Amino acid sequence: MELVNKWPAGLVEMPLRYCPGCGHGIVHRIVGECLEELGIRERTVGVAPVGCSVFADDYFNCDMIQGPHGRGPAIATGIKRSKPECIVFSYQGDGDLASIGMAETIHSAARSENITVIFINNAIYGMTGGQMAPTTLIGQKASTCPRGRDPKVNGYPIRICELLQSLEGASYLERTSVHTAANAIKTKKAVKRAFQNQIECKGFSLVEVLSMCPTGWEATPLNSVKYIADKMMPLYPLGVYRSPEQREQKEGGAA
Amino acid sequence: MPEIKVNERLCKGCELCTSACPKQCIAMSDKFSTTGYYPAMLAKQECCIGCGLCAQICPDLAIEVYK
Amino acid sequence: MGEKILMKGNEALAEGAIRAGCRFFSGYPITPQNEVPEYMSWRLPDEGGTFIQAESEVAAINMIYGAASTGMRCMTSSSSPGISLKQEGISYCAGADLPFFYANVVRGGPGLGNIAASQGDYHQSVRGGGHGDYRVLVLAPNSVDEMANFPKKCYELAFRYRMPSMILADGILGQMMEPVEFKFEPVDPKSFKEAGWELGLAAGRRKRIVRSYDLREGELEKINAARLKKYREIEEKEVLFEAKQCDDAELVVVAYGTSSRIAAAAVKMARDKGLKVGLFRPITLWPFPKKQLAKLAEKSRKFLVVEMSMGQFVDDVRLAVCGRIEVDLYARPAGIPSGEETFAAVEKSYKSMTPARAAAPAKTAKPKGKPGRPRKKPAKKAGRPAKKTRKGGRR
Amino acid sequence: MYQGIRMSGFGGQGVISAGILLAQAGLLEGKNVSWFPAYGAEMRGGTANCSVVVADDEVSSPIVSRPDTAVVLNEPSLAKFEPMLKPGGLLIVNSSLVNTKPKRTDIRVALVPCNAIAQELGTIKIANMVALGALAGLTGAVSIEAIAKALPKVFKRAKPEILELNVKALKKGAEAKAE
Repeated sequence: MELVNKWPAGLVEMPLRYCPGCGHGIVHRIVGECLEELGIRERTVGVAPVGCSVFADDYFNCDMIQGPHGRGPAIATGIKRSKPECIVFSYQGDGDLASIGMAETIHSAARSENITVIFINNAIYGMTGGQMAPTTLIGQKASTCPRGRDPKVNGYPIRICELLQSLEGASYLERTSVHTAANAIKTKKAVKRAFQNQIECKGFSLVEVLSMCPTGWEATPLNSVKYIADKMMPLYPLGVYRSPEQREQKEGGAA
Repeated sequence: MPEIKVNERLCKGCELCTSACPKQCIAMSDKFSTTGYYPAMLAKQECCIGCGLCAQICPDLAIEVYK
Repeated sequence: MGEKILMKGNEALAEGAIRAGCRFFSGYPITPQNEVPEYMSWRLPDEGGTFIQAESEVAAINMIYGAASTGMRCMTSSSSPGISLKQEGISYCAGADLPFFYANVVRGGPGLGNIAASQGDYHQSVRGGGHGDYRVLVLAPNSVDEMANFPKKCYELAFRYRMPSMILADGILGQMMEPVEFKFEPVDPKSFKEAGWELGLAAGRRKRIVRSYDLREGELEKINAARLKKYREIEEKEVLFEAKQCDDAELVVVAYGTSSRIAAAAVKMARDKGLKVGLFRPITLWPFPKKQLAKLAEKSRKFLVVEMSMGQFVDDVRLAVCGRIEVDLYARPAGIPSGEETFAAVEKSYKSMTPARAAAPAKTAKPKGKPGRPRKKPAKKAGRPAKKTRKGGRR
Repeated sequence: MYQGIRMSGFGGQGVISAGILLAQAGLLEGKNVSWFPAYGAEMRGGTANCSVVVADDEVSSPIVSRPDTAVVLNEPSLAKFEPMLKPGGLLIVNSSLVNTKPKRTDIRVALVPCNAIAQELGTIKIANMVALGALAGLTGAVSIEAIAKALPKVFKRAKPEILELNVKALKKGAEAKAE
């Protein structure tokens, strides 16, 4: 009998402080495994956001910096341009990346900054207590839209992959989910590819991960998993939105 | 025979592993752990095939898979 | 009115603002002030008002700049890092002489700090906060009841003087529950009259401009000079403070907000032990009760400032007394002192006082401390305990 | 009279709402009250606690760092709050879930099987009310009648039969004795 899933070297061995059933832990494990398997752990610098995953600076077993809300890609830019030999990733939630940090998100993609962005989309603000996020679904209740998101008052949800798709600078964009084991395995492939692209200097990579927030959704973890399948995935279809291959083809075709 | 071990110090009783197990051999304990949750446990050892899907979905890295 | 209800500080603040006529709120989530936007999100639509969760603090404050320019009673709230982001917009509002009201539910800092209570944003609040030469009216409540009743005062002052006003609270005042009594009838926004600067429907009148700049040579200084005159008037007329047992006090504890209620407990303990200690609590932090403190400095022998920061508030107290009296400091940067700890500080400060004026009245005592001479001398002669503690402290 | 109280348990055991109820009851009796939650970063799970002060005088700090009374509904809370108690203070322990015995000899201890009593009454959801009843009975900080009156003010949408069940739990808790 042999242990087949050792604690990933890319993750510090300590209990995670996230709520029961929260998707952050799954993505943390995936990133931690990728850092180990790609052999980049000792030259990686991670940027932790503001929000629940502010704790990421404790958890990832590499150099970490924690920055102001939404500014992750700008900080990552500064690190990457100063130390191009480092692998730099920014780990962000939906409030951080798609609300206050939207400008940094778009412009780092437009500059085709050679960084990797891990974007957790759970359609809610977790740490501050379940407020509406830019990705909150129409009709979804949140503590600042207690009657459900009404497009007349709160506008419409933002689809980040679709939005960034139009940017030439975005090299690799994929949306995945962690609501089932099979999807978690696919997410790992995507995250690995996003790091691989950076190793190969292919420019801006972003993986959007649909993730559960049972606390913010006021649901059990098992119902949260169902919520992703039934409600989130129709609005946020999984798949590759841009890839370096597509870009190379296009550029080749144009020339 | 393959088996899993649940680290009670890490498990928060979210039950996601029970839904991931293709053989339905994981159940929740009826006793509080020291951290205040009802942890998962391998209820039927003989049926575990060591597929590791429970560990793939576990948000707390609480499941060790032995094969 | 009348009935006392149990309310959380943040909710009392939001309800108080609505009752004072607020019909526009824009904000962005940050702990520990989240109950303010949450409360506004369901309560304001019921009153025909607007609630917007902005995409960032920068956007939220510029929504306020827009709403305020129409004469709307508007409000935003945040906590330390979020208020920092709003400073540019607040400076614009001050530069365009726009009235609005905001609240800072202060948390620990600098940087992301923590989400517990602190008074670390004192300097930022009372010195304007953003770039340029301006002031903001600052009220510092010390109870949930005041959180509920101060917004009305803030709006009155803001509109009277056409400038931003703020409530400087902290995580404790925001998160705690206490009995609240709204001491005013709800204000009907329909009763507000235009003052003549508001943007909007221009039919039948000349166009108006709201701006914070003037590039013509020498003109900006004139505008700022007029603003300075206004600030002087406010300093003359609008100071609010509370003084308890200060008349016979030899030591006066000076504190504001949450630390003032903890200081009050320490003062009570001191009085129970027969120590002549009083409490002075500024309610307006700008305008600061300089004159009142200066006057008090003539009667008492020593001040002790208690603050939940490194020693920011103490600067204003020392400026007010201009070296006329010794001002001790009990600083708890991002810490929350207990009544007992504060009393220990009071006792230490009391026992290290220079010889009693009662024995040697103030006037005869003065010549001893000639200018240029070290002030320590009188302390050396009689204040034995003081000598010990001071020496120990220096080393 | 001054009672500084710390109530603590797992998130979901109802210590936060029991604390609000206590403050509301104190207010109804014309006392000065405050309630303050420990608001951590994690939204769910782990240990939750709150401070309540019921006093004749004005409340200074709402954070009770040296409690007169501590109510501990789970094991981790005992480790945290037993050392903080004032000498002579009262420790109310939910003996259904807490197996460890308190160590201090300079305090009074009431071992109350809150979960077992609540279960007997119909649901363990009211274990917090059993504990609150014990607190009221042993300290006299507020009366059971005042808590009963506060119930509909705090649980605005609760059905009358649920409120009644809560009162039963309060009364049962009030029978607790301390050593």
